[in-house]
Amino acid sequence: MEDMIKGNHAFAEAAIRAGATFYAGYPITPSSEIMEYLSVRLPEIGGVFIQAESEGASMNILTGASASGVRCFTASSSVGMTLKQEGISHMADSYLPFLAINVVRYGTGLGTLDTGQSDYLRDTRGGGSGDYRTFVLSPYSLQEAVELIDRGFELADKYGMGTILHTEAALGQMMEPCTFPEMKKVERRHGSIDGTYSFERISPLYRDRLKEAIDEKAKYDSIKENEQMWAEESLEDAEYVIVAYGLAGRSATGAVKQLRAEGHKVGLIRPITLWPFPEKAFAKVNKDVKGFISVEENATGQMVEDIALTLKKSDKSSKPVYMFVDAFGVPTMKKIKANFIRVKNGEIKEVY
Amino acid sequence: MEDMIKGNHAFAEAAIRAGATFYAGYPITPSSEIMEYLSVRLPEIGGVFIQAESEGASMNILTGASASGVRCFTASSSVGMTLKQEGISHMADSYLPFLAINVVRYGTGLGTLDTGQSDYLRDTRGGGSGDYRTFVLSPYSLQEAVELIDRGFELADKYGMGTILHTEAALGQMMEPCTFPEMKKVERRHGSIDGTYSFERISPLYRDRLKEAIDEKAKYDSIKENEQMWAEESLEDAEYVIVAYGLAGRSATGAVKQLRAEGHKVGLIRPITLWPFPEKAFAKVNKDVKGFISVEENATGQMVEDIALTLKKSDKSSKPVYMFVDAFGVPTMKKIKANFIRVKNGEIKEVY
Amino acid sequence: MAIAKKVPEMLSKQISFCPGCGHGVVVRLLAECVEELKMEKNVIFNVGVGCYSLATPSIEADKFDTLHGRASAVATGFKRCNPDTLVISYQGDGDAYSIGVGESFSAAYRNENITVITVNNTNYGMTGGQMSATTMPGQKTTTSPHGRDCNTTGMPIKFPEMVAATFPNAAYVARGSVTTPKYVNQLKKYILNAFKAQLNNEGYSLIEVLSPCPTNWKMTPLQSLERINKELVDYYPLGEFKTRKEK
Amino acid sequence: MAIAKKVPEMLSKQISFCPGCGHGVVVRLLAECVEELKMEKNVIFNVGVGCYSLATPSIEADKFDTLHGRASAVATGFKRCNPDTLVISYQGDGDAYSIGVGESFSAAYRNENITVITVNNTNYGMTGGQMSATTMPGQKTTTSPHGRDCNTTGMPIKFPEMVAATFPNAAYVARGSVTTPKYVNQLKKYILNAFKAQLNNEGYSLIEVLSPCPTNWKMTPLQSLERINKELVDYYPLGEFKTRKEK
Amino acid sequence: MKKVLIREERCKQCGICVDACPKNAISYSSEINLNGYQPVVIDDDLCIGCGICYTMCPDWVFEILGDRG
Amino acid sequence: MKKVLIREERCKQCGICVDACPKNAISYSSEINLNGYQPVVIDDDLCIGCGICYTMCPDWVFEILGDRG
Amino acid sequence: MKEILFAGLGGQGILTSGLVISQIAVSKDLNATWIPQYGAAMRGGTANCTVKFGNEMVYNPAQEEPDILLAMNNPSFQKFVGMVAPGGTVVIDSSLVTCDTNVREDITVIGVPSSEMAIEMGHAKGANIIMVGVIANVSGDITEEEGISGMNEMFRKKGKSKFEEMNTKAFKLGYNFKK
Amino acid sequence: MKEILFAGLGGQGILTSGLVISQIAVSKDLNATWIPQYGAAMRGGTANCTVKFGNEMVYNPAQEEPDILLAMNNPSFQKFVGMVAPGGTVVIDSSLVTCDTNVREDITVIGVPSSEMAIEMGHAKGANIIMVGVIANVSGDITEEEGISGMNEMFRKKGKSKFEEMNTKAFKLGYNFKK
Ligand SMILES: Cc1ncc(C[n+]2csc(CCOP(=O)(O)OP(=O)(O)O)c2C)c(N)n1
Ligand SMILES: Cc1ncc(C[n+]2csc(CCOP(=O)(O)OP(=O)(O)O)c2C)c(N)n1
Ligand code: SF4
Ligand code: SF4
Ligand code: SF4
Ligand code: SF4
Ligand code: SF4
Ligand code: SF4
Ligand SMILES: [Mg+2]
Ligand SMILES: [Mg+2]
Repeated sequence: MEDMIKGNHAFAEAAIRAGATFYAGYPITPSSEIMEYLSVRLPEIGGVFIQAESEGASMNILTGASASGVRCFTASSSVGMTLKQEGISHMADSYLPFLAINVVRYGTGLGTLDTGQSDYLRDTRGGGSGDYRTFVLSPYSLQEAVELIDRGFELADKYGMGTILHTEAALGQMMEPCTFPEMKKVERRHGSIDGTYSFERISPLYRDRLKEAIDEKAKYDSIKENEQMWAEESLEDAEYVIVAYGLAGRSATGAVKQLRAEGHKVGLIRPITLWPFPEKAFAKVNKDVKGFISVEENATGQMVEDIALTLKKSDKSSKPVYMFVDAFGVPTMKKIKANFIRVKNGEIKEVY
Repeated sequence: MEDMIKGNHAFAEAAIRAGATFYAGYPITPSSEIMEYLSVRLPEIGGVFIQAESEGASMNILTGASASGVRCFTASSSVGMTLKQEGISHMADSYLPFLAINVVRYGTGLGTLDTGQSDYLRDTRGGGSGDYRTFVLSPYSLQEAVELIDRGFELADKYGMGTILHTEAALGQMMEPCTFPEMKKVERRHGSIDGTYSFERISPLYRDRLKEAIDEKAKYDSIKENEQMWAEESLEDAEYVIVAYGLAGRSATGAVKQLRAEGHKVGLIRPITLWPFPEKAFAKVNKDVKGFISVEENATGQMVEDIALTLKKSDKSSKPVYMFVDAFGVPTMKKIKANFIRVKNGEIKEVY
Repeated sequence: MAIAKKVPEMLSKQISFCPGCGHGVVVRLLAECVEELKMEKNVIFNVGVGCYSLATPSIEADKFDTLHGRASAVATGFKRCNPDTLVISYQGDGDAYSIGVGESFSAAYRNENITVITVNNTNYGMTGGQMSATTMPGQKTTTSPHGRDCNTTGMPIKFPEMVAATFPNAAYVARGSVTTPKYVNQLKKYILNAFKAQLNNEGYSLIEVLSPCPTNWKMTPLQSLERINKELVDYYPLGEFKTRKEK
Repeated sequence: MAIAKKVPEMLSKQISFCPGCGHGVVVRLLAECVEELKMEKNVIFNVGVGCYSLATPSIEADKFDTLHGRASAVATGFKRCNPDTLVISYQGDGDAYSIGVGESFSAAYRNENITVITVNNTNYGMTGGQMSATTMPGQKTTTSPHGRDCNTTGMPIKFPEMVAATFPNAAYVARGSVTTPKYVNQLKKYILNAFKAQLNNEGYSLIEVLSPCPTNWKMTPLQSLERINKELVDYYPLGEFKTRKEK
Repeated sequence: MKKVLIREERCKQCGICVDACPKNAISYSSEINLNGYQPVVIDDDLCIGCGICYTMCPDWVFEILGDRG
Repeated sequence: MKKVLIREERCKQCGICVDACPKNAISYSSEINLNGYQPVVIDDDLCIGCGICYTMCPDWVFEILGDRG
Repeated sequence: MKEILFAGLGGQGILTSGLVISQIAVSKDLNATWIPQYGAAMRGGTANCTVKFGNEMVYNPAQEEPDILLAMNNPSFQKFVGMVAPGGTVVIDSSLVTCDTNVREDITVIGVPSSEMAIEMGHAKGANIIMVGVIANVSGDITEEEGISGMNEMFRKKGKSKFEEMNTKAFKLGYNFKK
Repeated sequence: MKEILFAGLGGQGILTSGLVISQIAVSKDLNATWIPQYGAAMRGGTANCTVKFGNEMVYNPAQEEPDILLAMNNPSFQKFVGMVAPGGTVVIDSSLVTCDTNVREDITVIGVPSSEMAIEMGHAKGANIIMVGVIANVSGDITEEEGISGMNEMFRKKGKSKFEEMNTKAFKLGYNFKK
């Protein structure tokens, strides 16, 4: 039997178990417990813990660690993640893997301390310059977070790019039991910078950008093809499909179960990879579906764009997409259900 | 008869003519001539010119100026704009108007010096945290840039939000003649901070975020309804519509003219507001249109998402969207035409 | 009967710091000095992010909440647009010396005609007492659980000393404390000096204040004051590092 | 016949700076010192963004191009992961003292065991000669067209002096020049000192180099050297500001 | 005679004034204020109106009566 | 006797070595190298192999023959 | 599934009460979540947390409609009593909750003078543990033994077993409190 | 619409040549654009710019298929000759372009020893202006008077009229150069 553990502590421990030995970060509510935990834990395993002067610096410190081939990570929250965008895009351009945990807090600019999902578009499209992408993984429970952190490191290494664990204040702050895997030992990545000049790094000034553009696109296409992850409920006969991720997805899972029990033909897609977006899940949905409902913890609706884009390129291009956004806070099952009924009754206009 | 003038100089002069009296920035190729010009010009008109220690600082200096009610602006390029995202989102959250000129250079991270359009998604969705938007205006000529800079300031003031003039290295560096309006005198905005405590600013800790979320969404919806700008060619009978902005849009304008002359039923939508995206232009397109072609200067296709989203919510949701991206550089008319022919011949698969 | 000592008008609302927190004294002193200089209607309180963010609702004067660490940059914008207004940049050790060290350093370097008040409570109060650039050697915080190890994290920073030594044109630099009546009165004089320097266009002024954070120090308010008087002032000497040139 | 003075092996390719640019000398000296210490296969050249970015293709050793201003942070990552490797952070005055001043300051503050070389050519060479934090009073640049006005932009920064005065544990701090044979030889000694300090785990070392930028100064190479010798060294004195403690 | 005004609702019972008062004139009330603290009370007989409590209180509880200076 | 090797293709005709040579042994060739510069030539009779040209040249043009030191 | 809301002043140990209940549930192999309040009020003031447990997975871990409310002061009672599920129970510290608690017909209010009881038993800081006992009983899902062993094991693992005896006593007091 | 590519070494004044041509076109009320090269080579090395002008708006201002190429050194000739439109013209500085220029049948190559001519006329830095004259003539759109007045006005506005006489002479030399 496992003990209750706080989300942020679980994230930190999961990264340690996944073989990460290097952390640099800067405190910010509601993610600070990650680094507080690591300030004890990393020295125990002989790893490196650096409290940097800022989020930006911590990302650049990570750049040196990742270029050295060391499994490394950072964590922050929304406005703090904004400051990491410069480093994230530079690491993307340098093909350097990393894991960054965004314990999202609701709001623009400084934001609030409330739980929310208002960084979806930024994290899936990238807040830095250029065409890069990172993996964006979103857990709905601590157990799933533990697994996704391991998976996130592996994906990052496999494709030479970054992974964002995109989670919410509420998951970072809540407690529930979870199981950790054994400690993994990870070697320094091959072909990394260690002073021995084992390979020649081409200067950014002389890289073949056209070839890289083509390669990047191909790589992203192959990731879209191969790395989608999601959970689903009752898609085969669904008249409506609710789409929600993270804790909204968890609440929606319960809502869908209850609605089914009440006789409603409703299904659920819970994206686990926000990028690549789980388009394949939508292909499994019953052709006669009447519509999709995006449930999000933000002000304007963000993931709804990916739902609409997915449908646009499928045989369901004419299916309406509805949206239920409630600014911040985990949407209650009650509200999700009520909203579903309103959609079903034609009381809500589609957004796409 | 007007003289040849360099794009960056024209942008700077246009801002001065529009009544801006405050600039803070940090040099970066290919935008530096803007601040070089202003280092001469602003003192001449009694304005303030600050070379800040960084792009981030310059955006925060602007925050103080805008909160003081002064018409203010900054300029940078891609990676430099990344560093302004923190300030941009904070100004958005503080309802502070500003103009930021992004002379886009191609690429991720540090990027290159090549001209490109790889910041579309970042600039239209915001690279900071939260649900905010800024106006994103993209000119295809220096004359249009001059006009959009004035318009950008006015829109920013009207809605209490930011405007990004999203242009390209090539437009900043090229020369062509253009006409400037007379100098405009702009008063300090009403209800600004000037030390007299003329109004009470509510602390971010005590704002009614739920109400604001609803208000913001309504404001954005009303902007989408009222402030779309675009140019178009021959949409009524078009079999295919090319969509391109900025210099790609300019090149496409020529390509479409030539294709028409060659007997092809092709139309053009050239978005001028990238946000709000000119959805209304698409409504004007012939119902029997066979497809849309997005022409962009980037690696993976970015605006294509907005085209697909626009179609998804229209009666053209089943119309295919094709894409022609060539990484960096202004796409030649020749290539645009060749690509159109390939689409027409069914040699290219749609992306949406 | 007249009132000899009166909480400034602009502070008519209660403040929500922890019991014994030093921020309350600093805010009051700033307001007192603004009042004495009759600048109540010509002042901008520009505030960084830290526990002092809780103070802005209680200050009835022009005020602005900046991003974390950026207050000195924002203050620059305010001052350049309002050259005759008293611009105060209120920050913490975390805000001013870590994430904002670039902005703090550069405002001093440009010799911006603003007054920066940095409340040094040797940790990040608001976020739960993490180590800051001023955390003392051996001090336990939530990110230096075994006590600060200066071999890997550096020695605590003395920013006022640095400014005084590095920026020849800076107008006024001092460090005060809120731990005894004498120190409080002395701090008030420092603040008045800094404000006068600014109003006289003499350039950048900076005052660091040693201030207790009983909550995160896990001490009673009185123990906190004692810690400052016994431990901190040795490392962070009080006094003026740069006095006004008579003008 | 033997070769008495030989361009280091790792610099086998031509370098593409402007004629007379001082960066070439600095890069060569670094490589010479690396070679003398036999660290060719145990060194990381970590390079900021400025004209020196043009040098990495010519350096045949482990190297990394960072973002503008972030080199000292990236170097921190390298050093912590490669504690026995010589980590050199090559930066310019723009890179290290303006956009990167937070990272530069904080690496010094943490006393990272790295060697930072800052090439001070009193402007932003790469982007066309804009004013930097080291531009001299009255110096004309593309953003100080009438000559630098220190009343609004501040006095040029003396970073090495600041580091020496502010960070008690810093291992070694000096300023050199490439303008005469004597200075070049002296600079080489400084670099060797810094490298030895790092290899001996003594902590942070910093060397600023006064270096000509004939192109943006709009001078001939010889005039540029003369400008440094006549004008700059008075303001930016050469020498060691912090010498190694004998260990 | 009253020399000091007290805004009880603001007191957080931090004890700083109690310690600082040169005349030991300050103690705690047995009442509890809205924030759950027992606010200070002053013994007017002991109090000399020196103002030290005003100077030291972080919660703007006191005002000192009398002429300025 | 040759005391100095020159990689002509690297010379950018900056003039620094010409000025620094204590023996005025350096002048420019009349040929133009690939970069469009007239590279340096050394008058072996004047040259004393002091290495100052090596020390000062920013473009890694010279190598000095002889034993180290 | 049970949803319990614990609310009170900062120093009253309310978050710990919730955690103990959730850990007891876990020790019974139930699913459980614990989630603290969010918001702007960081310094002092009120605190609350929501605990949910049951056989099924806990879907929404956040506060939805509490079956049981523990209110340790007046503001907490007033703020949250309206949210309690019809038929639910409100446990109040009757030494501290002095306002009118007769505000809803469809809920049961149980007054427990836990602060006084704690002082009486010589464990002044133990009011929150007394309340854990009360809640464990009221929830109907937890036997006295399960509660005590779950609680003690939790404190033991945290290296805080020195209060074990006191805690056990306090828990029992609460569990067996007769209204 | 005419597209002209000006290419040479950094110091040869190639960007100015292009600018003068574009300004002359503008002075004739034509539409014109001027755009310099981009890329990573910032220090020294080659430079080039593309000028387009005509009655219609200039759509793509960037290099597409030059009608005329001015090549002031070997690398410029070699790099760009293949891009010239069929039937187009290449003007070379025959004092500096020493490579084989007989590489395409469908274009005309005009050799002008502008560097030598410039030295001869005592205005060593005027080779680029001589070439402006040549291009103005070759383009077929610009009369000698239009060229001279457009050019001189441009320099005058920039406050650089002191070379007016020399420039005029150089322009004329180029305009009237007989192959
Ligand atoms: C970009 C960003 N990073 C981190 C934070 C989180 N944060 C808020 S306050 C603070 C520290 C404040 O410390 P200090 O300035 O010393 O103020 P104190 O609370 O100690 O008075 C931090 C890290 C933030 N708000 N924004
Ligand atoms: C974020 C960012 N801002 C601006 C730039 C543009 N930039 C490149 S190099 C440079 C200045 C370099 O100056 P310095 O470090 O002094 O090097 P120098 O070229 O003078 O040797 C600038 C501003 C950039 N690359 N990235
Ligand atoms: S946490 Fe510390 S600094 Fe913040 S209000 Fe409480 S005592 Fe003051
Ligand atoms: S611009 Fe200046 S610093 Fe850059 S390479 Fe040329 S001379 Fe050197
Ligand atoms: S005024 Fe002086 S004597 Fe009176 S209570 Fe206050 S501190 Fe004590
Ligand atoms: S100092 Fe103020 S808050 Fe503290 S006990 Fe005294 S009156 Fe109360
Ligand atoms: S070695 Fe000495 S003498 Fe010979 S050419 Fe070089 S500098 Fe002159
Ligand atoms: S110093 Fe070097 S580059 Fe300069 S002239 Fe002499 S050999 Fe040529
Ligand atoms: Mg602090
Ligand atoms: Mg420089």
